[in-house]
Amino acid sequence: MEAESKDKIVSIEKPELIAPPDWKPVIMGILCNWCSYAGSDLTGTSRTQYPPNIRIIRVPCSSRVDPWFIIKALQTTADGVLISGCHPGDCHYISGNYYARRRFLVTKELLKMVGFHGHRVQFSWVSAAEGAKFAQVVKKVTDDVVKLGPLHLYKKENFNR
Amino acid sequence: MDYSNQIRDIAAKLFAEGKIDVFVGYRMSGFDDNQVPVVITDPKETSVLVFTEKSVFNLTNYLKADHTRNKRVGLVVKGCDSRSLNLLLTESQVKRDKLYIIGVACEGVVDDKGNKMQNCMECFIPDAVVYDEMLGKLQGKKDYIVNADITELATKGLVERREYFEEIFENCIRCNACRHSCPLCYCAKCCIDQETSTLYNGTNTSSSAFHALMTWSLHLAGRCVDCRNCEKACPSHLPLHLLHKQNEKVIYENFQNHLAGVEEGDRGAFYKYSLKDPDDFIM
Amino acid sequence: MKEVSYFPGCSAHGTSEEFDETVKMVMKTMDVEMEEIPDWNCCGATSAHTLSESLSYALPLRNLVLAEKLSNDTMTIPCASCYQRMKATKVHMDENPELAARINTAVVGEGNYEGKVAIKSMLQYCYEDMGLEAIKAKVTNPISGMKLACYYGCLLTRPKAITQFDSPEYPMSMDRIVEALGAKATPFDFKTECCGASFSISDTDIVLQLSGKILEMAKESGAHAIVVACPLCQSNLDMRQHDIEKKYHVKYDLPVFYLTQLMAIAFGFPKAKMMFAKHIIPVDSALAHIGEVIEEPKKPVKGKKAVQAESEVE
Amino acid sequence: MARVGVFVCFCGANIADFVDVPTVVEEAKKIRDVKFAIDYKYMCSDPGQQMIRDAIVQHRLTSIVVAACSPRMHEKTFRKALSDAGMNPYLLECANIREHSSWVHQKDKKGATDKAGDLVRMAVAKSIANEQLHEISVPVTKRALVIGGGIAGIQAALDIADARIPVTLVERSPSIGGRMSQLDETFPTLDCSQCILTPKMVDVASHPYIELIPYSEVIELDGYVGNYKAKIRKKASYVNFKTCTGCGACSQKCPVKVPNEYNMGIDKRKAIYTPFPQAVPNKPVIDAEHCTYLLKGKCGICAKVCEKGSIDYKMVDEVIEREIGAVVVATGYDLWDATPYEEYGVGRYKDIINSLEFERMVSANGPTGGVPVRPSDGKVPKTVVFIKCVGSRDKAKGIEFCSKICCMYTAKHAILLHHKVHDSRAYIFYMDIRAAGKGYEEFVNRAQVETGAVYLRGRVSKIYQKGDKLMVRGEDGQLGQEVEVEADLVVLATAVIPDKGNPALARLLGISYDKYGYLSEAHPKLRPVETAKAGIFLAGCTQAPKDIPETVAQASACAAKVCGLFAGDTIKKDPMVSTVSKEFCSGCQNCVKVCPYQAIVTEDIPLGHGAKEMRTVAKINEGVCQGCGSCVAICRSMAINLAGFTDPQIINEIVAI
Repeated sequence: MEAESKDKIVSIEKPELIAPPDWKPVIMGILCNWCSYAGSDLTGTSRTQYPPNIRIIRVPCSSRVDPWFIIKALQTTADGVLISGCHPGDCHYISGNYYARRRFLVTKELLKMVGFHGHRVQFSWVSAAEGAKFAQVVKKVTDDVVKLGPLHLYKKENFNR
Repeated sequence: MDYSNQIRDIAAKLFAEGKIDVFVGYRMSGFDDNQVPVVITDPKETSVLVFTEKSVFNLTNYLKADHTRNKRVGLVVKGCDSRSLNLLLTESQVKRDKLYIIGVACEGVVDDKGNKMQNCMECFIPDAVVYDEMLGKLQGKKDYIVNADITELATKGLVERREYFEEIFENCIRCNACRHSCPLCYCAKCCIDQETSTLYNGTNTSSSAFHALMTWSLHLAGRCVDCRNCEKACPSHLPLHLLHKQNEKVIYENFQNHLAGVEEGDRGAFYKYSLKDPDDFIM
Repeated sequence: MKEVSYFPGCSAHGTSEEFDETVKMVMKTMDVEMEEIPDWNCCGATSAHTLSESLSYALPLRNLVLAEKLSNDTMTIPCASCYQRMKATKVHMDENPELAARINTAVVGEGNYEGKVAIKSMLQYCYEDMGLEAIKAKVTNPISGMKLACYYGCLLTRPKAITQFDSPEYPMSMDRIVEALGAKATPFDFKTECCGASFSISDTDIVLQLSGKILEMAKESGAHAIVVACPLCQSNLDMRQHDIEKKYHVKYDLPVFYLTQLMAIAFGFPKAKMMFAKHIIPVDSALAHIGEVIEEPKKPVKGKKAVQAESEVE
Repeated sequence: MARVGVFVCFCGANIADFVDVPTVVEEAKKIRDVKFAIDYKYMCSDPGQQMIRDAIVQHRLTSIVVAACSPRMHEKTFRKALSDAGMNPYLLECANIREHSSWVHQKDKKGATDKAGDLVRMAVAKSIANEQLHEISVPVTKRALVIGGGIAGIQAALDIADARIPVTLVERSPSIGGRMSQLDETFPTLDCSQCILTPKMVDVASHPYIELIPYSEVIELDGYVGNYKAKIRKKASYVNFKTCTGCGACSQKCPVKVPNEYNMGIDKRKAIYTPFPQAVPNKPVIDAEHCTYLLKGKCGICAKVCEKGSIDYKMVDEVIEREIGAVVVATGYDLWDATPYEEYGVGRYKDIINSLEFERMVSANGPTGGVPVRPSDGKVPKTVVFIKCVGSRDKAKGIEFCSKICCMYTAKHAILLHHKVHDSRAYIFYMDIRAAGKGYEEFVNRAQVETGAVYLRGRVSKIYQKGDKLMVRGEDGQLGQEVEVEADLVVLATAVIPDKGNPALARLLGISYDKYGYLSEAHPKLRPVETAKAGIFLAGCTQAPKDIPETVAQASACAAKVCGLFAGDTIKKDPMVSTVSKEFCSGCQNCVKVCPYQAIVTEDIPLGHGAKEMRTVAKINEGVCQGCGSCVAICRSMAINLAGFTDPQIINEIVAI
């Protein structure tokens, strides 16, 4: 489905919903402290540029990410979620990312079934050395979400700030 | 499939031998030809016990209740029920030596209208996997079949699926009957009820239903045994099995054919991992 | 009674007729019914895969598809080169569905390849499916007294990923079979060295050099003769032996037998049926050793590890 | 009511050039709970920190947000500032507006400013849920356990003991000394290995702070940093060490001969034996697998000849316990079995040996009296071919990594060969010469020039026997030609692999190991001697192939780490650990299963207030917990929370913008 027409952006899941003209997507990025957060810092130190739509949250390990963080983010503020951790085998906490990987796959497939586009929730492994990769990943996720349009699914209209 | 007499005899015998304090089984509802679970503490009452293809409920749900907790319990389990029992055993919720389990080689149960239940038609473990005594002729394991509704949903478009589920979540009244009827929802205090969770916020909009049901189904992912107690309990008749069966399918296909509770000591798919787990969905 | 499909390959009807004949004798003795693939075609040999990858798979594939139409679950091939091409095609087809889809269309009309027939060289079939014990049981005329250097060549066990049989560097299956026949297999280091193969015609000098080395080492090992299971090995070692002797001023006089020829002899078939007349190097001197008693060398070659594990008491 | 202070940093031009800092401050002021917001050129500078300290007092702030660089940079600095102002340091949150905003959105000032504002909002929201945390103090048992008595273990034990910290040194074999005691001379100085090692071995035995437990193995390790409890199994030696004088009469008379491990099986030892003459302790043990008396009940000669009556056939294995604070693992290396190199005829030809066998032969105390001989006929070889990288750097047959020490010891072997057999010649097939190290390149040159060793760059493709010679056929890559060397003896520099017991030991210790079995360090560059488990350190070849000086350096580094750990009576630990709310815990014990550090145990608590019936709940040992949060995410009851990263904190961040 073509989400983006000439002058208006519509939500891919809810075509009747048209984005306001100044709409900018919000990506919630949850990064593990040891690999991906360090990698994102390296992106900064090497001044690699990427779109400014991502909001980064630091967690100790990708295994700290409870699936309902993803659900919560999609329901409240985010148009897309990116979760990033250490490459398999590199986990600072030995095996955390292996457990996380299982949860992520199931969560993503479940969200896809209930009507979210698969690009709304994306995952990556970014090591502390992969500053450039982090920039690419953010760019890809942002581009994807821009194409999908605003997310307006099960949004909580007046959640507690 | 009628094991009523055998079960009555076994229950009476267990009481007589002093092996159990409580027996959990089925009796006729009294209103119609449907059955309801019954918790028997008086040996004289064993005559009300029945077991036919109308014995639909998963009785392991009663193991978490106060009147059976820490008591010696006799109970009847079908294939699916025994799988949830397996999980309760590994999750230390019940002790094996306190249970006397009558396993049934289940031929499938029927709904109110007398039609065979969908989960029974797709059942792959009809025989009880954990038991002290077995009733009926063993049927053996069958091949895993992807749920027909899931297969059908997969053919639908994104917008269509969204509309379908939006309606489901809108119709949820957040009564939590699904949770109470689920044998594997035994938490001391459910996460949705905890103040810190910010899950519920006191509204029953589609938004909070979405959040609660999604979280619930993810807590049961890799553990749900498809007994459909939740669906039977749901006053809004929501097709809750869709969420569970979707997770089950993804887990079966990706994580070494894992099926909840089939093997002794199984904890569910999220509490172990394999180096060979799929990695291609991650950038 | 076992049944097996049989792909003779071109050489079995030409240069290595004696191989073909003796294979049939051996199979008969071992109670194996052979069913020749009807209307088989060339495997493509060395030439096809230098020209076109697709062709090199398509040619054997047709044979594989034809083989699947027979009811047997195994196909055996005497020629090492044919075996190699067939097995390589099978392995690649099974592992690479994309290739399978592409090549399958090339043999359209014959049916679709399903991958249900196992492919084994004659050596592998004798070793794995017949079994040493069964072979031993059929021996009526043991060829004891013969010392034989077993030569496998490049293709029977290599590359390991394709053949999935025996050791790629120091195989022992043929040695075990000739020992089951009563002969003695000599420790022969050059059992998988290249004989020069298809350079036989285009650059004979290379063949003389490489095959010469093999003959030299076989002689050194004390062998009376060489045993092979490949028509091209046989022709290079046998046919070029005089040239080699002339070039390097040596005398080897090492007949080159097919494994099945020796099996047939041990099974009691008359020599006259072995088509020994087709051999360039006369075989009689080697066969004359049958019945001799071999003196065991004083120090048997033994693995160092084996010695270490033992302890002794004074 | 929360009173948050926000401090936005210019970072000179680093932030200010690309983010409109005053706008960020204005945005911050609009947040409900923010009572104070200000910007400054360098927040991390002393005046900047003073601003924070002043504002805390002046505005009675309850939490602080510093919007500046990455928390990985200055979190500690600002925490200290909070601490100085009398505030709990963990009430600080950092908004990373430099690495995550100004530096990566240099062409989009509005986007960068918006993002910085959002990051501040998120940090403020999180800080509201921050709790006061306190560093965890863990008491320490000041005793170190060293596993392995090779040069690494010896050095670590001596260095720790010299700091007057008691050490328990556990060695699997009857004597300490390890691989180094098997070597003849060492590169690049060619000093005698025994001469430099044996004094250290004696020091270990006589050191008042070292408890040497030979012929024993660690079988269990419980506890956490500073408070480990180790179980050590002392194998039965059947010899009473207290009365034994080490006279050796028993070994002389023992009739059973067994291949001698110390000499790589080249000669035989007895069933009752000391591994080598300089062994420490110099007491014999009976090898129960081969002793006729222990196997069949007949013989008993050693007991008869022992004047002291020290032989005790009834001795059994004994398990002893030690309370320790830290562990140094130094289990050393082994050589790879080259059998997969079938084209070399490994296993078929006696005259193909590995480098340690050669080392024993040329060693003065070796089985051949220091002269290399051919195992097949005992003749002295004149032409010796050395093949390097057998197994190393070979994905197809061996292992991918470079074994590091082979280039050097092969050069040494060439020199030693020349010293022992003057009219010999060494041919060395190599892939590369890796001689990085002080005096190493010169040493290789010396081997080439002085001894006339022929270095051939290329792989050996085949070895075959011709007469009593081994024909080594390989490639001389520099000439682009095939070469054949007629060799008397072939020495394979087989790959260095870790001890095969490493995976089991790693599981027992709760540390990780790589696919080859090498134990994994915590960080390849910055924490090369620590493991991911606090209080367990690695020395020597158990971590990766190393030569002797590197091994000794790492062992001393381990000692420094152990001494540092034991410097105080307690160990300070980050308070970011998980805690269980018992009332919510349902006791499913999934957290016990997923915890990578075995930090979670179970405890029984009353079912209800005053109830007699008990239920089981999880309990986290905060000394062991490393704060990964795996247990938090898998806890369905939400009974576990991770300090510093609680659910309310993270949810607050998510919903803040």
